[in-house]
Order: sequence, then C-alpha cells, then structure tokens
Amino acid sequence: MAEGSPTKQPKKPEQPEYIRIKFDSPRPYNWSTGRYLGKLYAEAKEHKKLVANRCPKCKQMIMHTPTPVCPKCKVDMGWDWVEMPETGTVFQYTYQVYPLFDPHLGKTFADPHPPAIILLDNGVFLRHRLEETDTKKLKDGMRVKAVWEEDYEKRGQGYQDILYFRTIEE
Amino acid sequence: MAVRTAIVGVGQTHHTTRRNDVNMAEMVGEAVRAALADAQLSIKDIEAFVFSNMEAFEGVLLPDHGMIAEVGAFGKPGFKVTGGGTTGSEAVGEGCHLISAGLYDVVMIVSWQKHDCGDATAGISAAAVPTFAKGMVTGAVSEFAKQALSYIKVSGAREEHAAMVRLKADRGACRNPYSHLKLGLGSIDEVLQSPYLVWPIRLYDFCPQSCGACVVILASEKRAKKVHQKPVWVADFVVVHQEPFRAGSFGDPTGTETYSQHVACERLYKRNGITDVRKQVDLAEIYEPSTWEEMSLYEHFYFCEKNEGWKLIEKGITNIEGDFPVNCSGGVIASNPIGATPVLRIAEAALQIRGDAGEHQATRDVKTAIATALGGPNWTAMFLLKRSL
Amino acid sequence: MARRAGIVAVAQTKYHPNRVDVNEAELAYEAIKQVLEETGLTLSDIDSVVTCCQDAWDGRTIASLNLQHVVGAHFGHEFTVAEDGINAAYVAMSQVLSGDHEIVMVESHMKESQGEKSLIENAGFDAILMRQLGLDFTSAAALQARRYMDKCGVTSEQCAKAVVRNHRNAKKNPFAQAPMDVTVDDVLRSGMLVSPIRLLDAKPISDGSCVMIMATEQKAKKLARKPVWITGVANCYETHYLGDRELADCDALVKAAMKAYSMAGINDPLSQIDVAEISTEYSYQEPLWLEGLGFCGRGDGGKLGDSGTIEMGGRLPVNPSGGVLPGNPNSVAGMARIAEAVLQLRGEAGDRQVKGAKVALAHGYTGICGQLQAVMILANT
Amino acid sequence: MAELTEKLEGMDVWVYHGKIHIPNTYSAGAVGSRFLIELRDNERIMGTRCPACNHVYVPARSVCKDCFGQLSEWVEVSQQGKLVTYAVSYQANPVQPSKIPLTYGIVKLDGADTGFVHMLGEVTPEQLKVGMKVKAVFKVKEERQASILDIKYFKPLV
Repeated sequence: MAEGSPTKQPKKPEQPEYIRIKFDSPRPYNWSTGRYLGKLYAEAKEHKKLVANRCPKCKQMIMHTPTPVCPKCKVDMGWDWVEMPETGTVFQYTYQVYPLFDPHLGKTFADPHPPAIILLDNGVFLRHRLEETDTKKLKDGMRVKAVWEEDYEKRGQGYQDILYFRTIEE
Repeated sequence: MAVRTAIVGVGQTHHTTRRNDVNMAEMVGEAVRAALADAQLSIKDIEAFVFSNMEAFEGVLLPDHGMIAEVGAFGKPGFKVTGGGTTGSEAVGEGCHLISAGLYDVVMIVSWQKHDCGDATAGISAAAVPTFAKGMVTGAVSEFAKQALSYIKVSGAREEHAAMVRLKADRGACRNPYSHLKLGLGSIDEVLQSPYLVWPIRLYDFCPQSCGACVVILASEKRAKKVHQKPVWVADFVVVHQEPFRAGSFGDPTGTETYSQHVACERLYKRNGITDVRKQVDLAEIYEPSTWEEMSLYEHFYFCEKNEGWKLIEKGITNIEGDFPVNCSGGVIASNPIGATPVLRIAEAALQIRGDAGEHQATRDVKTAIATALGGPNWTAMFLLKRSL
Repeated sequence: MARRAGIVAVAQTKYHPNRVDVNEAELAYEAIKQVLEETGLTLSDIDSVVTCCQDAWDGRTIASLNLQHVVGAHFGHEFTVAEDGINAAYVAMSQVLSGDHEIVMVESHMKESQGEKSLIENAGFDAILMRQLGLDFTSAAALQARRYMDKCGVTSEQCAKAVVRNHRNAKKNPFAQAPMDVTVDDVLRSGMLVSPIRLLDAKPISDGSCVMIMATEQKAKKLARKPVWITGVANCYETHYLGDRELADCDALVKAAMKAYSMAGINDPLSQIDVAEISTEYSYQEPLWLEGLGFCGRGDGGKLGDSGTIEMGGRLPVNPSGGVLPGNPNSVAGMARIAEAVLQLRGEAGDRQVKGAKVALAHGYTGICGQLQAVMILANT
Repeated sequence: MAELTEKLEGMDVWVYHGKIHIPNTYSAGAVGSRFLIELRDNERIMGTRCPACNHVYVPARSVCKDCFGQLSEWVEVSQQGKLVTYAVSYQANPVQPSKIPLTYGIVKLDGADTGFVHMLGEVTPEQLKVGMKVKAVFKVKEERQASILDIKYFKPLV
C-alpha cells in the first residue's frame, strides 16, 4: 500500500520519541528506447545479432548505448550500423558478495552471475554477465561466447536477449 | 572571472548515519546557522541561494522548495543544481558565476544529503539507463570494484596500500569533530579483516552513507573586505564531464583513454601557471569514494607519476604531517553526504588555508589548496583556493 | 548591467501529448540540431551547457546523463538546473556575464507522458505535514484558485476566457500541441479535475524540448542575425507550507518582477512592455500572475482579461503563442516563453507576430502554486 | 520481464514499462515529533509562537519564515476554525488516504496565524463555503499512529 505509515523507534525512557514516516510507493515509468537503442533491440530480437552504431569521423563503434551524436567528435552519427561478433575475452570481472537494493526490482538482489567487461573480438568493450558462477574458475582473458535467449517471444529486451556469456574452449 | 570571489564563511553539521532529531530542512538549517556565525553575517546579508542535493536519494521532488523557511530563503532568489557527485562543486561554481557576473554580492551555497531517508546504493543504481540496465544494476560499489581491479592490474598496488589509505583517513576523521566514521583503527590488519562488499572492495575501503549538510558563503571582493572573517579566494575552477567509454564507468579499464581529471588539470594548471603541483600547491581535499580511487586520483591529478600513487601513501607524503597533505579532514571514506561532499572538500580546504581546521590542521603552512569532486561516470570538478590573490 | 548577454538562437519541438517514439536525448537533439544549423556552430564550439531536467520526471538519477552526448558535454562544462527552464536561462546568463564562458547552450526537455504526474508531484510536498494527504500540484492549485476567486471576486467565466483566448492564439503557433476551438461554455462544462479546476482549465500532459544559445555581446553580434538582449531577470522563493501562504497573493512574483523591471529600467510595465509570455498551467493563474506582474491592480486580473488589453492587437498582448494551457511540458514551459519572446522581438513570430515589438517579458515558475517565480525582460536594441 | 517491454507499432522503438521503487522514510525531527505525538496521545493541536513576530505557526514549526528566529514556545490552539479555501479532487492517486471525491481544505484554527492543510469530511461539495466554521475529527485512539492522518478530517460545525 502506498500510503505513508509511521514507523516508530524502539522506546527508551531516557530518549525522546522520534517519529519517522515511511512511504513505499513504486513510481511507474514508460521508458522509450528511442530510435537508436530501438535498432539494437530490433536486431537482437529478429536476428539474435548485437549491433553498434559507428561514428562517421572517428569510426568508433558505440554500444553503451547507441547515440545520435558521437560523444568524442560531437558530430551527428548518421545511421551506420555494424554487427558485433558473439565471441570475446573476459577483460575484467568482479562478483557481488553483499546483495544490493535494486531500484527497478524494488528489493535487494545479488546476481549470481558475475558482472564482467568483455572485450569482443572486434575490439569493442561490452558490459555483461558471465554464466560461470564458480568464482574460482574465473580468470581475466578467458574466452567467452554469447548465449542468446532462444525463445523469440521472450526476446525483445535489448542486451538482455543475451542471457550471459559462456566459457568456451578453443 | 570578472569579479573576484571569496569564501567568507563555512558551516557544517556533524555527519552521521541517522538524524532522527531533525527533519531534512532543520538539519540543513544547522549548517546555515553555523556558516552565518562563522562569517559573522546575518541571514539578511544573504542575497541569493544556490542549493545542491541529489533528490533521488531522499525521493523528494524539488527538495529546495521544502526548506525555504528553515534556510532563510523566503522572499529571496535561488537556484537548485543537480548533477551527480559533482553537484556541490557545480553549486559553488554557480555561486561564483553569480558574483563575478555582478548579479549578487553575497551568495549562500546550501548543500546536503540525508541518507537515512532512502538507500544510496539504490539511488545510484537508478542512474543506469533503464532500457539498457534492467536486471544488470550493480550500484557504485561494483563500479569502484572494477576501478580497483584496473588499478591493481596496471600499477602494482596491493591491498595493504588501500588499507594504509583508510588508516590515514581514519586518523584525520578521529581528529575532525564533524566526521562520520571514526573507527579508531590501529593497524593495517584491522582494515584487511573487514569483509568484502564487492571483490576487491572491502567494507573499510568504501565510503559510508551519511546524513549531513555543508554551507559556504561566497562574497564579491568589494563585499569580502567588509566581512569580518578572513577571506579565502576562489582563484579558479573547472568542471569537466565525461562520456563513459569502453564500458568502464570510472575511466577506461585499459588505462589508455584520457580521463576527465587529465582534462581538468590541463585546463586549471595551465591557466594558473602550475607546472609542479606538489611544489606550487600546499594541500588537497579530494573526493575519493574508495581507498583505491584515492591512489589512482593522485596520479590523475599529477600529484605523482603514473602508477606511483600507492608510493605516496607508502611514504606518508600525503599524511597530515606530510609534505603534501591530502584529506586531513578524513575525506569521503569517512563522511559522505553526497550532495554536500564536494562543498565539504571546498570548506575543509578553506579552513586549512585560514588555519582554522583545529586538530586536523595540516602541519605545514597552507597558502594554496585544491579541492576536487568526482561524480556521474567519472566527472571531475576542481577548485583552486588561495589565501591571497 | 555593464555587460550584456545576448540570445543568439532559439528552437522548440512541436509539443506533443506522447513522444514515445524518442528518448530524452533524441527529443532534445531535435531542437539542438536547429540551433546549430541556424548559427552555423558545431557542438565543439559550445563553451558551456546548462541543461534543465529533473530526476523524478526522467526516472533516472542524474537525469542529465541522458543527454551528455547530444549537448556535447564530453570533456566539457555542463551544469544541470532542476527548476523551470527560465532559471536555467538565468544560470546561463550568469555564466556569460561572469566572463568565464562566451557561448552557452541552454537545453530543457520533458517527457511528462513517461511518468505518473500525480505521484511524482506528490513527492514535492512536505513529507510529514502534507504528502500523506495525497496532494498533488493540481489539488494545491485548486486550493489557490478557490482562495483567489473568493478573495478577489474573479469568476470561473473570467478564467474560462483565458482558456479560450490562449487556445485561439495557439492556433497560429506551429509549435502548439492541441489548440482547440473552445468557448467559455465548453470550458465550464468540461469534466471536473479538482474543483474549481476543470479539464480545460488545466494544461494537458505534454512532451517537448526547447534549446537556446546565449553569448557575450561581442559574440552575439557576430553569431546572430538579430540578437535579443536580456535586460532584466530575477527570481524569488515563496515559503513551502501552503497554510503559511496567502494564496490569493503572489508576493514572490511581485518581488521578482520589481527587481527585473528595475534592472531593465521599467517603471510602467503596461506601457513599456510590448508583449508578455507568461506560464499558466491552470487558467486562474493568468489573472493572478498578471496582477503580480503589475499589469493591473490587486484583484483586477479578471477585469484586465475582460478589457481586451491583453488580446492580440490590444495594448499588451499576452501569450500570442497560446502559452502553456494548450500544452507545454513543465520545466520546458518557462524556457519556451523566452523562446517565444525572442521570436517576437526578432519579428519572426509569423502569424502570431505582435507588430513592432521591442521589449518583451517572459515568465516562468516552478513548484507548488508558483513557489519559485522568475521574470525575464528582453529587448531587441 | 518479457511482458514489460513492448514494441511500438510500425517502428523499431521499444517501450519498457518499468518502475523506480525505493522506499523512503522521513524523520519528523524533535519539533515535528512532538506535534505528532500530541495528536496521537492527547488529541491536541499544537503550534509554536515566534516571540519576535508574535506569529503562531500551526502545525508547530521550528523556524519563523519571516525573522529566521528559532521557535521554542509551544501553544495549544483550538480544534475549531474557519475554512480559508477548499478543493474537491476527482483525480485518484495511490497515496490518497481515502477514495475520491476527496475534499482538501485549509483551515485557520482559532489561535493560529497560519492555515492548517488537511481534508474535510461529513460534508457534500455543495455545502462547502469559504469562511464556514469547521472542527477537527480525530481517529479513535487505537488507530492513531502519530501522523498527520491522526486527524481524520475537519467537519462543519453545526
């Protein structure tokens, strides 16, 4: 229930009683991907492909998230899209020990999948998560490959259409 | 700046986990009154206000509007700036603009955060693009964990060095009457025994969530001369934002990209003829959310050569008695009311220049100081403060 | 003021009830592209950026993160103002006059459609004394409307006339969201939101962005075909708790207006100002704000509306653009008023042009019942 | 989460129907707490008086908006007063404590110099009139929780 309800401090006779009022109403939003991130969503859903847009000047590919303007050159990006490879190496990973409060879920949550920065084979960095949850088996530089959500109906979540990156032997 | 600006009063609350005895407005009012007392000014002397707070942490819309009576802004002009960790610097910067534009002579910067209203980690996590980050929200700790990993990899620093940073901060915090965490740590081992939050960041490597406020009163040169308090001059400041590249929020994990700190230094140092920071500047108050970040920032601000930040710590150069003291106040890992944190850096640097820092006054004479801020995806603000211009 | 800040270029998007097809950055970029094109500048030429957005509305902590690339903030200087856009313009002006920055871009955007208005606004009330009552800005405005109408004798018909006039003017404004052929009767028969405020007394949900470029006098003369100068500006806070305020007065607006007038050398606003663009999210605000701005005596706002003075062709046309009532997002509203005033002073306002306008007023407010009022005076000489 | 993201008809744009959900708890502070506790324990409406301005603030506040003085003189004010303004809301939101139509009002209590923002009850919209005398109705003791809602509403005094 959204209405505020007071929460009281435990009463100690020598301390004055202080009142605290709690509000717990989730605020809903309809966030639009817009056209650039939307293109990435569409390619992921329809073709299980990850794409980035490319700056006409510096040729940098931008995926986090695709933008209408190149942040560095400050010029219009136009509409030039590049397909990303599905494989790469783990550039850096970490793992979460304490669960943190997720504002989009409205509760504390610890992702069992270690968050990682993956260096895709074309030199683009991607922020995602690893399938391997045994932290002893993780190491920088290990080879990984994207695992896609196979169910077409379930895709349509952008980057999240990739479930995680799986360790591969080459 | 067309008109020179001075800091003529500073005030802060005691920073702490909870403030049940005051509401948000009353807490901020404490710092307002402290600053007025410090400047020996009356609220009637204040011509305009600039507010600094990140409203997402308290979950309040237009938070400045709720405290107009309590800060004495009724019937007065004012602005509210917002912009992540650097918000406070931007507020002080805007105060300088208002004065040097000739629009006002005395401006009060009001900054605060009352973290007992909400969850700071959740608030920071909400800074991710919702359409991209859903289900991948990791908060600030993970971001600084990634930063620490990069730093370890590139520089060769060890966990003991991070622990030394906490020991240094804790010594300052224990001497600073206003600071939040006063752990009273005696050894590196005590720090290394604290649990990991997100590997390799330990509990004691990271900043707390504090309730607190800080107020700075700025005055034009003309007016500053009539104010009782010793003026501290804002010689120059820069604000530099940055787009996160290569998937690392706090700079590039490969360590090869330019950082906003480099750009900020290039501008600030060049404009002010600074070629050797440690010789030409006496002290720094920097915004270091984690112990690892402090060492890395030493390098980014050119306090030392690349990959040698941890050596400054090892040699005690940045200690309170050292040659180039950094964060004598205990810094951000001791107290972090986010909206007020950059203003605290400026206020603490001003106190050091005035020689009014009390028990945490640096041993060496401080004539020139740098106060910095860090926010968003590695944004930087830097203030250069001087005893005389 | 010894130095002057000039407005070089302005742009607005067409206001729309639901721009779900774009995100915040793309919405802002639509207007940014126009000012760059007009001035021939690139994003690299901008020294400083002032953005105007609010975390609660964008649903994102540090809302300006949405925009860094489209405003060219990478390795640049960017401040975010979380008030109405007119205050962002004020901040930009201070940056120009301070001598620190020569060319400043001001950006404001808002997608009201993406959040839940009532719930977001509720978080703007004192948590202990008012928020639990479920108040939002419309219910607070209704309290103010009732108090004002009761104390000053302003009628629902007079408020409805403001709606009719604004919608009529908006028909000639290509940026207007939803100008309608409405009559006083239509307004008085429209559904009740919070009495005495009816559906047509309030502005609809709106999305849009407004961008301008400001520069030092020297730069403005080079960059702009017809630079417009800021000759006076001021803002002022009211106190927060609604019960502490005399809602039928608008003291903060009176103070802000007096200060802006004195900066601009205006002592008789009605004759010295040629056109006014004011922010009114609710119809009762038009007569009330007109009183506060000193265009008529206290309590005479309704009569001023009846007199024809503020019609197109009258002595002081108010809101030739149609103002906020036909649809303007909050936060953008005040900046859109400046943009419209600039178009008037450049003689580029098309069918809504006030002939020979030389001095214009733009007004904006932020918060509950106009808690932070701001007034800007602009001139083309 | 699949059902939460929807594709726009005819274009490659997607809408994520998400939320921001962070619970917030606000402290009333010493003055606010005492005001609320008086409502809960003693059914009393308390204000604070500014000695310099001779202005009585209700609900009790810690600072005078006019002179910036700190207020410490507590006064009990009447539970009756005059209606300064009112508004009947037909717009629902999840925070509202009761169903629409919901009537808000500002009441100048006898002995107070400020208005008291609350709700009105036991009255139809047609009966409402600025200047009418109204009286606070408290919740029963067991339901009072030291919040502004310990007052149920104000009702016309007949």
